[in-house]
Amino acid sequence: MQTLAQMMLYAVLAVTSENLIFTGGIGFSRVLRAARRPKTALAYSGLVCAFTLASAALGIWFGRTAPAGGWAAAARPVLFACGTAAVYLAAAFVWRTWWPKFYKKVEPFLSSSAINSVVLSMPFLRRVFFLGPWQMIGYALGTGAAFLFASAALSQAMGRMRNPDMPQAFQGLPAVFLYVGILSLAFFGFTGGRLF
Amino acid sequence: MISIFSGGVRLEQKKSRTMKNRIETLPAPKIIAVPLPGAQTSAQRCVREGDVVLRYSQLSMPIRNVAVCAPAGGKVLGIRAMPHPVSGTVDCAVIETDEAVGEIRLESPGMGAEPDEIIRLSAAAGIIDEYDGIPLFKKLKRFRRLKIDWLAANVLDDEPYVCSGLAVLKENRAAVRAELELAAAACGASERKIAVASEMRARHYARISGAESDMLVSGGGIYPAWPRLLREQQLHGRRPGLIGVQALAALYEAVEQGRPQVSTVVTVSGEGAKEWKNLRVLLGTPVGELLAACGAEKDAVAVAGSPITGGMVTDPETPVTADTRCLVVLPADAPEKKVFPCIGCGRCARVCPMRILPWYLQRQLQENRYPDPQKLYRAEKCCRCNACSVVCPSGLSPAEAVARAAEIKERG
Amino acid sequence: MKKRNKRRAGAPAAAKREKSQSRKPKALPAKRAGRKKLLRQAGTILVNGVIFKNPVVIGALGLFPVVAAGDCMENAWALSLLMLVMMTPVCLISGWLGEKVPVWVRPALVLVLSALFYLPASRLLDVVMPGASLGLGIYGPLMIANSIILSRANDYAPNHLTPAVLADSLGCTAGFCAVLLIVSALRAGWAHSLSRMGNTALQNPASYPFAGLILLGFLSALIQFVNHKRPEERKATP
Amino acid sequence: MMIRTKTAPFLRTEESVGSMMRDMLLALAALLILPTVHYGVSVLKLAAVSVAACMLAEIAGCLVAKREINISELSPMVTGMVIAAMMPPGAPYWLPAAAGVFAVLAARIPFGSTGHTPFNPAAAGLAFATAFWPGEMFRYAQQSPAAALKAGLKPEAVPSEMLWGLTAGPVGTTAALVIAACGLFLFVRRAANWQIPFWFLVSAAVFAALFPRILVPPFTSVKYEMLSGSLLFCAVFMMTDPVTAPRTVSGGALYGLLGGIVLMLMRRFGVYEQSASFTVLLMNAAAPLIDGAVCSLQAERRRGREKEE
Repeated sequence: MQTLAQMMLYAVLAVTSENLIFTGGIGFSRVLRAARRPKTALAYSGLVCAFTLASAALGIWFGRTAPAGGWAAAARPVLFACGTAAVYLAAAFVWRTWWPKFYKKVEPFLSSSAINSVVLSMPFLRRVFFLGPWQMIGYALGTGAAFLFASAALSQAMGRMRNPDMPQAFQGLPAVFLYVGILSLAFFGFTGGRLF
Repeated sequence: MISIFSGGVRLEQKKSRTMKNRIETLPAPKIIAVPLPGAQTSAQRCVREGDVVLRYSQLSMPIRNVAVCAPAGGKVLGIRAMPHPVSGTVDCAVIETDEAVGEIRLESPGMGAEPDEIIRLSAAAGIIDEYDGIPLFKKLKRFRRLKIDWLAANVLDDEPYVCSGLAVLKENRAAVRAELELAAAACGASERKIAVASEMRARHYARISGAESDMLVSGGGIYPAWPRLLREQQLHGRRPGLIGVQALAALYEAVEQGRPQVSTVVTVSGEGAKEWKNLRVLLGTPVGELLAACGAEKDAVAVAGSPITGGMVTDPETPVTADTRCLVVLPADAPEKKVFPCIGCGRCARVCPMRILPWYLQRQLQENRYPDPQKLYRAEKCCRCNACSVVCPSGLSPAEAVARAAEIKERG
Repeated sequence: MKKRNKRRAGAPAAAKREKSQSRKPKALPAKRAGRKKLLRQAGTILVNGVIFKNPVVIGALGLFPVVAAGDCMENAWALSLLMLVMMTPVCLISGWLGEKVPVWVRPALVLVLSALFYLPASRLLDVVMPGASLGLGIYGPLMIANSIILSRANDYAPNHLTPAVLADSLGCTAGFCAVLLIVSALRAGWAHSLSRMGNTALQNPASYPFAGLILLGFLSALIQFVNHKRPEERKATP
Repeated sequence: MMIRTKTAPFLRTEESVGSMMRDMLLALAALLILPTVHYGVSVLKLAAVSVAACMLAEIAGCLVAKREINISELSPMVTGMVIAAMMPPGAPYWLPAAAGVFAVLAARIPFGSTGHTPFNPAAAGLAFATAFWPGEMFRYAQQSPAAALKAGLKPEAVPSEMLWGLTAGPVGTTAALVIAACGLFLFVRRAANWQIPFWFLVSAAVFAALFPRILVPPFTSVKYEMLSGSLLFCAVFMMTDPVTAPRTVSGGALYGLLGGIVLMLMRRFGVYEQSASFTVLLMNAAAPLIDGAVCSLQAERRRGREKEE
C-alpha cells in the first residue's frame, strides 16, 4: 500500500504540479516532433518511460560507486548522459541483432526518446540518485504519462493550427508557441510561480 | 438500444392558413407541358408534333416507367426538354389545350384484388409517388420483393408550409383507406396504417376521426419524421413501407373510374404569396399559372418539392410534375445567408436522424485534402434530409459536406 | 551597412539552395564547385541560421533555454557562452567521426560528445562569469541535451563538408544567441516595468515560461511574416 | 425563417451565432445589476472599459492582420463582459483592459477568431491577469469566502447570504441565484448547452462532499464550495463556450465531470483562491482529446455492432 501511494505521488508529481513539459518548457521540441505522428506517440512515451527507468538505475549505480565530492557532483549530469547513451546503444544493439522487425518500428524515434529521458530527468537528478526501486518505477511511469499527455494534446492542436482564417504570419509554429504558452499558463493554477 | 436523442428538429408548421380552405381546382391553362418521364426516344412516345390528342389518350409508353395520358385535349406543339421543378430536366409534350377536342370515355376496369393486376393498372394509369417521384408500380413490386408487412399511407408533410398530403387525406378519406387495402394486398402487407408527422396535427388539420384515427401512426412531430417512424417499426420486428397519399388517391380513381393520373395537388404558400391555397392542377401546368392564381408577384422566386430539400424554380414555364407537392414563394425581403465559421455547437449531430456527426465530417474535409475514408464515420448513411443545414446557427451547409464525404467514402 | 548588403545578396539564392542543401547530402557537387562559390554558400548558410531558418523560432529546436532560463540578460549571456563553446566543436567532431560509425550509433556518440564538452564549458563559464552557473540552476546541465546541438550534429554534420558544417554551426549558434538575447531583453524590460507598477505576483511574472513562449510566438510570427514577404522582394529586384 | 440561397435548404431556424451571442450578452448584463446596486456605478464603468478594450484590440488586430473588421460580431464583447464579471469591485481600470487586450490579441486573433480559438479567450485573459497581478485580482473590502476556504477557515457569511451576492468576490459571480436564473435563460434559449454545467456541478459537489476542505458536515461543505468563488459563473458562462468545449454529447458530459474534479483539485492544491480560469484553460486543452476519443470509441462500437448483424 505504501509503495502504491508513493508511486501515485510520483506519477502525479511528474504529470501535474511539476509537469516539466509545460511549466518548465523542457523537452518540448521533441514533443513537437512526436506530435506530428500521433500514432507513434504511445510507443514513443513507452520508450521514454523505459529509458528513464534504465538510465535512472544506471545513474544510481554510478552514484553509489563513484566517489562523493565536489567534482563528482558537478559531473553527475555528464555521467547520467553517458549512462543514457550506453543504455541506448545496448538497446539498439540488442534489438537490431535479435528483433530487427521490432527495431524497424521503433527506429524513427528510438534515439530521440533516449535523449528525451535525459531532458526530462535532469531537474530531478539530485533526487533520482537517491530513489528506491519502487519510487523509480513510479517516477518513470510518471515521466511517460506526462510525455504522453503533452504529445496527445499537441497532436490535436497541431491539426487546428493551420486554418485559412488565421493571419498568415501565425500559421503553424507561431500559433503552436502561443498555444503551448497559454497551456502552460493554465498549469499556473497548480504551481503559481513555483518552478522546481 | 434506443438512443435518448432521436434526432430531428421541431419547426413552426405554418399550415393552418392553407388548410382552412378546401382544395381548389385550377382550370386547364392555354398551354401545358406534360412531363413524359422515361420516354427519351420517339419509339416510346405515342404522339408527334402536330397531332391532335383527345383527353386521356396515351402520350407515352416507356418500358421502364409509367405510361402518361393527356390531361387535356388539344394540339401537340412539340416535344421539348423542360426544367424539372425539383431537379434536372424532363422531356415534355407541349399541348395547346382546346376544350372543343373531346375526351376518351373512361370505364372502370372492374377488377379484383389480384396483386399483378393492381401493379399493371398503376403502371398503365401513370401513377407516381409524390414524395420521391418513383412510379407506384415499381414501388409496389419492390415492396413485394422485400416482403413488406407494414404498409402506411405517407401523409407526413413534415416540412413547414407543405400540406398537400393532408388536404388530400381530408377530402378523400374513404378512398385512401380503400386503396391502402388494395396496395397492401398488392405487396402482401398485413398491417395498414396512416403515417403522419404528428397525430395531433393530423386530427386538427385533416379532421380525422373514427376508424381512420385508429390507423394513425405518428413520427413525433419532428422533421424528418420518417426515419424515426420506420426505425420504431423495425424495432418491433416489422418491415415497414410508405406509399404517398396522393398516389393512393390516384389509384382509387383508376380502379373505380378507370381514370389515369392527370392531376396533382400542390400547396402554394410562403410569405411571398398573397393567398395560400391547395390547388388541384393538371400535370404539366406551368408553375407561373399557379403563382398567379395565388397572387404572387411577377418575378417571385418559388421553391418546389419541399422548402428544405427541394429546388428553386426560376423559369415560370416549368411544368408541374406529380412530385411537385408544393411551391413555397420566397418573400421579397427574405434575408441572404450570413455565414460564420463553425462554432462547434453540435446541433447538426443532435438533429441528424442517422446519427452522423456532420461537423466532424466537415472538419475532416477541411483539414485534409485527402481525408482518410476510414475516418468519415457513417457518411454513407446520410438520408439527405438537410436537417443539419436547417439548424446550423452559423449558416453553413453541413449537409453538403456529408454528401461530399459519402462520395469520397464510396470511391474509397 | 556592409553586412546588410551581403544579406541582400545572399538572400535570393538562399531559399532555393537551402532546400537542396538541407535535404540531400551535397558533398559531391560542392566538392567540384569553386572556392568562391563555396564561400558564398557558407555565407548563405550562416545568414539562414541567424534569421530565415532560425533554429529556435522556425525550427522549434532548443526551446527550453530560451523559454525557461532566458529571463534576464545574465542568464542569456551565460547560455550563449555555453552554446558557443559547445556547439562548434561537437558539430565538427561529429562531422568528422560521424562518417565512420553506423547511423544508429551516432545519437549516442553525439550525446557523449556534448556531455564531454559541457565539462570544459562550465569550467570556462565559472572563470568568465563567476556565479552565473548558480543562476542558471538546472538549465546549465540541460545544455547537454540541447536539441539544436544534438540534431545539427546528428543529422547535418556527418553528411556535409567541413566548411558547411562550420558555417552552419556558427550560424545556428548566432541565431540561438540572437533569439535568446532578444527574448531575455524583452522579458527583463517587462519585469522592470512591472516592478515599477508595484509587483504583487509571487515572483517576477515575466520569468514564467509562458511569457517566454508567448514572446517567442510573436517573434516567430514576425519572422514568418518577413519570410512570406521575401519572394515578392525578389520579384521586384530581378 | 425563409432565406435566399442558391441551394437547399431555403428554410432555416431563427437561431444564429449572432442571436446566441446576444442572449449571452443579455445574461451577462443582467449579472451586473445587483453589483451596481451594491457598489455603485464604478461596476458599470469597469464593464465599459473591459468591453471597449476588447473591441479596440479586435479592431487593431483585424487592421494588422488585414482582416475584414466585423463589428456585428459580438464575441469580443462577450469576452469583455466575462472579464468584467470576474473583476473585483474596486479593480483599477487598467486591469480589465490588460486582460481584455491579452485575451483578444494573444488568444483570439492569432488562432483565427470566432470558431477557431483553442482556448476560451476570456479565460486566457483572466489567467494572464491573475498570474501577473494576483494582488489586484483578489483585493476585496473584506475576506472573501473563497479566500477563507483556501486558508482552511469557515467563511463568515452563511450560505443563504451568498445566494444574493452580499459577500466579497468578483463582481458578477457572487449572486448565485441571479447566475442560476441567467443559466436557465440561456438553456431555454439554447444559447448554451445544459449538460456541461450540470455534470460539472455534480462532480464538483460530489468531490466537495467527499473531501471537505474545512471541518464541517459534507452538506455544508457542498453549500460553501458551490456558492463561493466563481464556480457557478464558470459553469454557466465559461465551460459552455461551444467553440472550446467538446462537441459530442457524451464528450460534453465527460468534460463537465473532469472539469469539476480539476477545479476542486485546483482549489485544494493550487496557489490562487480563484482558479476557475485556469481550470477552463486546462479543460479546453483536453476537449479535442475527449472528442477524438468519444468519436473513435463510438465508431468502434458501431462497427462491432454492424459486424454482429
